[in-house]
Amino acid sequence: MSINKMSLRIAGAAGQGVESTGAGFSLALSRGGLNLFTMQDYMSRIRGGLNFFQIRVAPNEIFTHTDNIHLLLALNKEAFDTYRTDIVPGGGIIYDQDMKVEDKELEDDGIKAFASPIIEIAEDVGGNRLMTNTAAVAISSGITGFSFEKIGEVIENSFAKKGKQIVEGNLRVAEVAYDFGRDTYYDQFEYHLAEVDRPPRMMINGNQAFSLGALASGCRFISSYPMTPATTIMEILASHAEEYGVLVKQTEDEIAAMCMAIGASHMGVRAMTATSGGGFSLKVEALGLAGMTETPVVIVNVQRPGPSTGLATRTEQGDLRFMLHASQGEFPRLVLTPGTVEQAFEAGARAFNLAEKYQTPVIVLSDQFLGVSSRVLEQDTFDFNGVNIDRGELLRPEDLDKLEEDYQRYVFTETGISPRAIPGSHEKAFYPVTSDEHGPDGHILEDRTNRFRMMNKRMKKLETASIDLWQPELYGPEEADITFVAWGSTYGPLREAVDWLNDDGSSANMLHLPQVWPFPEKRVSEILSGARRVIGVESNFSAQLAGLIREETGFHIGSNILRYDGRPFSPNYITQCLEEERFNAQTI
Amino acid sequence: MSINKMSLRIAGAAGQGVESTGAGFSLALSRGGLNLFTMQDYMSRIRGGLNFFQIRVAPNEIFTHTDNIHLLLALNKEAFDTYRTDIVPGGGIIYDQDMKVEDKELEDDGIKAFASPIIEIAEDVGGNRLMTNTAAVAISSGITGFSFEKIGEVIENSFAKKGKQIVEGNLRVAEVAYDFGRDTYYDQFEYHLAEVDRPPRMMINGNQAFSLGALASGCRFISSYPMTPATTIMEILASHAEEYGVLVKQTEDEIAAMCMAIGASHMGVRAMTATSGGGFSLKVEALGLAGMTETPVVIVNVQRPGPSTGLATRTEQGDLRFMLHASQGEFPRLVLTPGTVEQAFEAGARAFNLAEKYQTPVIVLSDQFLGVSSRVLEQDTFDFNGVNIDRGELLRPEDLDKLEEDYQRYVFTETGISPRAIPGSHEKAFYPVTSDEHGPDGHILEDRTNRFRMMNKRMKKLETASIDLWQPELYGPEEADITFVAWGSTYGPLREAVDWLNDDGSSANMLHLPQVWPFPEKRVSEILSGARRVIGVESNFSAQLAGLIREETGFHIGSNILRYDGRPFSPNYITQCLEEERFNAQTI
Amino acid sequence: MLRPSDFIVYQKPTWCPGNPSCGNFHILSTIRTTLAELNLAPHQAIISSGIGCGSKMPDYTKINGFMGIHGRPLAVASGMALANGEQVVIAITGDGDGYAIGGNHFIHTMRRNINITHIAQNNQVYGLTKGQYSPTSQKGYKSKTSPYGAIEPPINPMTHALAGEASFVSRTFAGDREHMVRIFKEAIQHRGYALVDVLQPCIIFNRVNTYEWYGARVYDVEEDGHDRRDKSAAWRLAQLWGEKIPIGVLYQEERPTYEDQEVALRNGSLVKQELKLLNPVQVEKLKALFL
Amino acid sequence: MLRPSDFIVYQKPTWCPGNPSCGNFHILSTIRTTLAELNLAPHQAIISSGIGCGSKMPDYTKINGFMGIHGRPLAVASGMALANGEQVVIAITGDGDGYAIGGNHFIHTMRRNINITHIAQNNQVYGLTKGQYSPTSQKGYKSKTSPYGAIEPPINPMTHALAGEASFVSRTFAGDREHMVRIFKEAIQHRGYALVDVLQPCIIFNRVNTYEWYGARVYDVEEDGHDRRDKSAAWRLAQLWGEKIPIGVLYQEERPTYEDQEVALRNGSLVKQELKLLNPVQVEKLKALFL
Ligand SMILES: Cc1ncc(C[n+]2csc(CCOP(=O)(O)OP(=O)(O)O)c2C)c(N)n1
Ligand SMILES: Cc1ncc(C[n+]2csc(CCOP(=O)(O)OP(=O)(O)O)c2C)c(N)n1
Ligand code: SF4
Ligand code: SF4
Ligand SMILES: [Mg+2]
Ligand SMILES: [Mg+2]
Repeated sequence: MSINKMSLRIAGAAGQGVESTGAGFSLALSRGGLNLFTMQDYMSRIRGGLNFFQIRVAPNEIFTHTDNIHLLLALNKEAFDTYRTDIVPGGGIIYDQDMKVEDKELEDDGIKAFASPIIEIAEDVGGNRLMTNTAAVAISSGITGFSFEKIGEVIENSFAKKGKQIVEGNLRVAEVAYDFGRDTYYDQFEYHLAEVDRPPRMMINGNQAFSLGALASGCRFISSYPMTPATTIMEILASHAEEYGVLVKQTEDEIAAMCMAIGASHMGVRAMTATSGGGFSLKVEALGLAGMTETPVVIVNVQRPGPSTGLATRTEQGDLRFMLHASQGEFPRLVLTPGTVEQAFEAGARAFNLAEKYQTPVIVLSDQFLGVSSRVLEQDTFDFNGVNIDRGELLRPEDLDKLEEDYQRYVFTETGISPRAIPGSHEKAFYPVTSDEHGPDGHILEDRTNRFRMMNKRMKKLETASIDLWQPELYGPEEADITFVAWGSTYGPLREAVDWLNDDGSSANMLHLPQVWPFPEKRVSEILSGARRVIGVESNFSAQLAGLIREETGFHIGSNILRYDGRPFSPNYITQCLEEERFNAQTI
Repeated sequence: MSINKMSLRIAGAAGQGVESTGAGFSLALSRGGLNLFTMQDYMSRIRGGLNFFQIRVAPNEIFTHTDNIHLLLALNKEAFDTYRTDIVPGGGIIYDQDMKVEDKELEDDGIKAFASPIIEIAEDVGGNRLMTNTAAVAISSGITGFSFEKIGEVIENSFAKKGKQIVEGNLRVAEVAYDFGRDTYYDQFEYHLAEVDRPPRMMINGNQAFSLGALASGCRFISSYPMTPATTIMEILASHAEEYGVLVKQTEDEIAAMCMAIGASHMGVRAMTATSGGGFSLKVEALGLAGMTETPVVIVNVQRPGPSTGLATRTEQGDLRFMLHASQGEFPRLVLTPGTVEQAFEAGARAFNLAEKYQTPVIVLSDQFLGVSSRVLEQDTFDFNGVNIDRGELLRPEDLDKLEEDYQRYVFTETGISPRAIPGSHEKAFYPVTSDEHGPDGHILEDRTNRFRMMNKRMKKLETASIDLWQPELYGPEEADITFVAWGSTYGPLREAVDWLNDDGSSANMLHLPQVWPFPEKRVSEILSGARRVIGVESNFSAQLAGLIREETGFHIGSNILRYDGRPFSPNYITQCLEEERFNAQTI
Repeated sequence: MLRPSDFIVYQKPTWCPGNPSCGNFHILSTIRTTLAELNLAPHQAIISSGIGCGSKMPDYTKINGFMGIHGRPLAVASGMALANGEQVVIAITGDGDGYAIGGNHFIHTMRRNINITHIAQNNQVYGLTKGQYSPTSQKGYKSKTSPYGAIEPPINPMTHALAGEASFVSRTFAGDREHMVRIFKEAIQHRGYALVDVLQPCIIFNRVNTYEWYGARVYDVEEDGHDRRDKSAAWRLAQLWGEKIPIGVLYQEERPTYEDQEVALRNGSLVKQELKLLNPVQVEKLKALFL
Repeated sequence: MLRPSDFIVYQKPTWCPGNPSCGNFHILSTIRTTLAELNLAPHQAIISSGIGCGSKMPDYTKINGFMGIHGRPLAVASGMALANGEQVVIAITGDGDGYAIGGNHFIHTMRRNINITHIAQNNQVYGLTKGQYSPTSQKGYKSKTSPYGAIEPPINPMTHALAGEASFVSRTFAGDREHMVRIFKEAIQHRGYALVDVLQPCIIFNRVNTYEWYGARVYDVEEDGHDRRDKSAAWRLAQLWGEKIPIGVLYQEERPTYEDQEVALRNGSLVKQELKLLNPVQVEKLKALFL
């Protein structure tokens, strides 16, 4: 018997409500005080195909899913057939009683067959086949013994908009289904879920957390063009447009999105744009414009697998190097690579400060796995009060009053940072800026000495920004036989892999980089040069961070665990690769 | 007294005919059998400002200009004042007699003042102030003692279109001016030019040479959007559109340019596009489309200094890394970095073969310095007959006849290369291709095992292409105290710097890469690991090739001579940096 | 003789089933019918599409297909048509694809009059990305990115096509297969650029512009005796959108295609020209330019 | 009271001098006059321009300027206008800039009716890149990229602006300063997007469309008693290009701007909103969404 330690996978076709069912059930679990990690696997289509939503519950805090599941809720036959092999012995599978399945075989594998009158209950009790999902969730709840009250609450909330009748219908269906599950199968099933009494907590994913961070730090403008898996950032901000005074502009294309954000930021508003690879590609030219004009701007790239359209709804970390070198010529940029929901919030809260302090584009490089996977966090995890709005060297009207000469936008300084006046904020606040090389006053200037100095000035900001680095985290024992190196969303699966290894008597730790540019050379060199064995873990083909590390430190990571099939890492995948020594392009 | 060993700089405002005068004079010199190198320095404006055209003549073959000049033809006062300090003692300066100058000072510096009735001759003899340039060239010719016949010939050719009267007027002006120069100053001037009797040779620059290579290897389609300094490639091809059956399409923007080239290539036509940094940025998304669909396509980036618009008419090598990583995700691409006019031709001749053999985008990374600087070459330098048109694994109708099943576009192979059928070329030649991940038959496929295999297949092509590398050249003695490393247009100035050093008793050689991707790891490692002292020479801020070398080989080049003021390297700049140990961002 | 079923492939459409189902099903079957009726074998035509629900069309059709990137089908198709004038080139875009991100290619391809049939699947919404408003969504349209209702007037493909000198301007409705077949055929047979804006119900995200909604409004302009050569009349019709929505051919003119006027095509299609080394005369001529 | 000379800076125009000189000189002095007459101090207006000869305007004007990248002035200007509704936002594009590479922003900015004055310096050629044909070059126009003459009909900014629902559609001529001043002033005073297409002779590369050429053809539509509220009449005038070229205001309508309708602007300009931490109520509300 195990309590609050299991993974549930809800699987079916797009349009069958996999996502809403998963989201609803996890919300109920979250409200029930459980620790969760949810992840989604879905195809690029609106209906049909095979998708799943997986909820992992654990007594301790968790940062990842794992490959094995304990309970499968199969909404159709394909889901049943495809995923039953992922179920651990002793696990179970819920399916409609009318589905033709070989329950004999299940038994042989030690898997419990929880055939259930899902549709029947929906139709008979609710009078509506659309209530199937309600029935399915409630049965799952009953089988695991989870609180009916919480399920009921979520049902009430989610159907509230549709009117009392629908709410009541669903509740009736839920009740009957719940009872069926509990009465019929609860005793046979060893994985139980039990409410834990604690103050309400937040269930939140990477895109949401980033958006909160952005709101907290004063983002007031987002111009974007929809692109999976980044769209929800714009959508979240849009839903708060009025309340927080955030202007959300869906544009005609990504070029406009980037340029509008630059225009808004130039006028003094904290501005951002969010997209995925293809959209980022279209922003590349204007990225350089921001670099050259020293306009602060935040660009989020929620990665998905390329090249080109690739696997539009899946995950990968294939864009690291692209972020570092996108756009012609050389200019400073900062690249944040948050690995957890907490770091996603922090990235949102940091990015706008960094952009304004260094007057440069800041790229937040996330990915689908981080963007859509939820965790449950204490309410005070995100320190809203601790957010510090630092606009950098921004001239106030009093400062401008004191100016004796014309204001010079790009005056040379020690740090490379030139105090910024917002156009129109004062009668002295006018000046030209240009994408051409320019003199300190912003006017076009081709002089070669000025060019050297301006290049040095701009690039100097990168050095200045190095004092402000978001330093890598060393997770696990200080000293270990294996040091894994990772960035971005690999954090979760790798962290747990490290735990597993240490629990198993090996010794391992993880060096994780939440910021890759400017490169935290000192810290990385220090750790790696002292490490016994170093293994990179990246969700791409070329081991891009490993390459960057070699370029920046000389340290050569010869063994990399790579994944580039569009699916996120799991601790299982990592430990298996390690065991079987499948390094570099030798994938599983 | 020195014969055929000097540099002449023609300087003045845009609109004064600096370029046409320089081009005309160098053509005459070329026809006179001299060895030349010409370079241009001009501002981003149509009229005004200060531009120059520099012609270097030498008895031996030369690959670069140098910083010192022997004769300055100053078309205005600003040119006079700005450039007189670049004149070597014993050199001279030609200017109109009405220009107010301090000839006393010139004398002190050992510079000869060649005040001349330039405008007067044009007006009095030609009756037309527009003939000033003719007068100026002819005076220069007279002062240096160069053949009047050749000058006359060029004048005839270039004014032929304007009618007999204009030709004759110019010839009369030229005669008088020539005589003036010869009679008044020839004896005082020690730098003479004398016709050399040899078969006619070609005077040609990098953009022209590339275009010839492209034509030779069967380029039949170019879609581009104008962008300095790449526009002339499209213009050259346009001027031959009818004769060579090349379709030249000026598009609405660079995105369309790239996409049209992809569309044309998909239909079986050798296709290209040419641009500079900003335009390349706009092609980034479609670059990935070519990578994913395995469509051959050639993209030329004639670099200019960034970021953004930067210095639009100048030179830099700031885009190396950008070329390697542009576009989301990972896919194979080849990057050629020709360093000389000969290599530019070869790049044109190779690129289309490589693109079709490896079914992938090929980037030709040139720059303004290579693109617009001319050299004089023997007529057989470009081996047109030796050009080999290799379309790679292209299925002929006979091959398709034999097919028993439906044709599969992306069949898995050892080399990663799948035989290509041109759509519509046969009744079996139909298939889908997509920017989404796909199966061997080209249909969309999200399966994870297929994804791994398709990624491996595509990336395998990079390995396959490594047997076909354009290997680095080691110039100079096999063993040397200093080994310089360079790519692209740095070839010329660095080659001469190496010569100077060796002539001076030092010992130096140069490793030059005409292709940077796939990276010629073996050869570079071999040379560098055996080198005594290695110094990188690059026209950018970050020493991008040095970084790549460290990433790929582990070899760390700590000292780099860099230039990023928009001006090309010269042997003087390089040797001075070496002498003063100005490495990395410590520029002159 | 080809039959519509000759264009079926094993890949099953991923569009939303239902009753009624996604308008794309009807467009797909209409394309098959059209190809069959025009007797175009799978290798004789090519579809260049973008990214969006409808852009998956080539994945479900036995034909040459190029599913490119979002917004660029017309640019890719232009390259195809210029390279091989013997292929029938069809560009398929969504409304987002063709009129939002692809708007620049839209306005420039029209005036060039390159021989392309442009089928725009206009469902007035972003389908594949789950329901954001599109440039053709009507004012006030609510979606996750316009929770307060869209505040910009929609783009009108018909007026733009007339302003952009398209030589064939038409609209049809996915709920009327017969009408679609007729228009598709005319568009393919038209020499030059032909726009077919297809009103295509998205049954999942667009709950406003449904089969019924369109069905109650559309009427063919021919019924009113419209003369498709009359541009002023076309301009007036183009502006109608409300109680009555005109479908059919609003405008057609005959004028030379881009290909007709392009010097490099005087000897026929580029793909038909043998790819061989330059001959000695050509080489000498080239060299002479630099002597 | 401001004078035109108050907008002079030390940077000297790099345009081609001559007699007549480049049309941009006249546009520059007209902009200075307009700003002075409207009493707009240098910090009260901003020009967003692209890359091209005319786009260097802000370098020669004492004013806020943003010389961005080729084709994007309208997009940058949109961000500016949305962020700070109190600044006068002027977008300056060339014909290549605004109608070729920037075409997509052109068609979408118009319908939004964001408060921007768009001055398009239409010299029917690519000036800064040395004379290639542009999307407004007339058919047959010869240039280095069209040595056999351009084979596509030019884009017509006027018809596109009408199709694109621009609320102010006008044309003027760089050879007529008085006319320019009047139109610039009207355009800036118009609430919403205002197009001013300026016929601007390029004395170096365009030897066809010269001062004389334009001068002999242009006439103000008001002379003919044109009613600028009449869209059909405007459409007819928009198509004229030949012996007679209409200038002046072809069309104007009053309708709410984008800014008028945007919820985030209900409390005024974004830049006027204090940038401060969320208050506890806001934080609680946000958190509650995830509980
Ligand atoms: C450059 C780029 N930006 C955004 C996307 C994401 N995207 C895919 S389809 C789509 C819009 C779909 O709308 P539409 O073109 O109308 O086609 P529909 O799905 O409605 O048929 C978007 C924005 C993308 N694939 N590429
Ligand atoms: C992305 C990009 N593509 C191309 C260019 C090169 N370019 C600079 S100005 C220009 C066109 C100029 O024409 P137009 O916009 O009509 O302005 P004009 O110079 O005629 O005033 C071009 C193509 C560029 N700067 N950026
Ligand atoms: S989302 Fe809409 S357009 Fe897309 S397949 Fe479904 S019904 Fe069709
Ligand atoms: S090239 Fe033409 S548009 Fe440009 S500055 Fe000269 S005259 Fe004016
Ligand atoms: Mg749509
Ligand atoms: Mg122009």
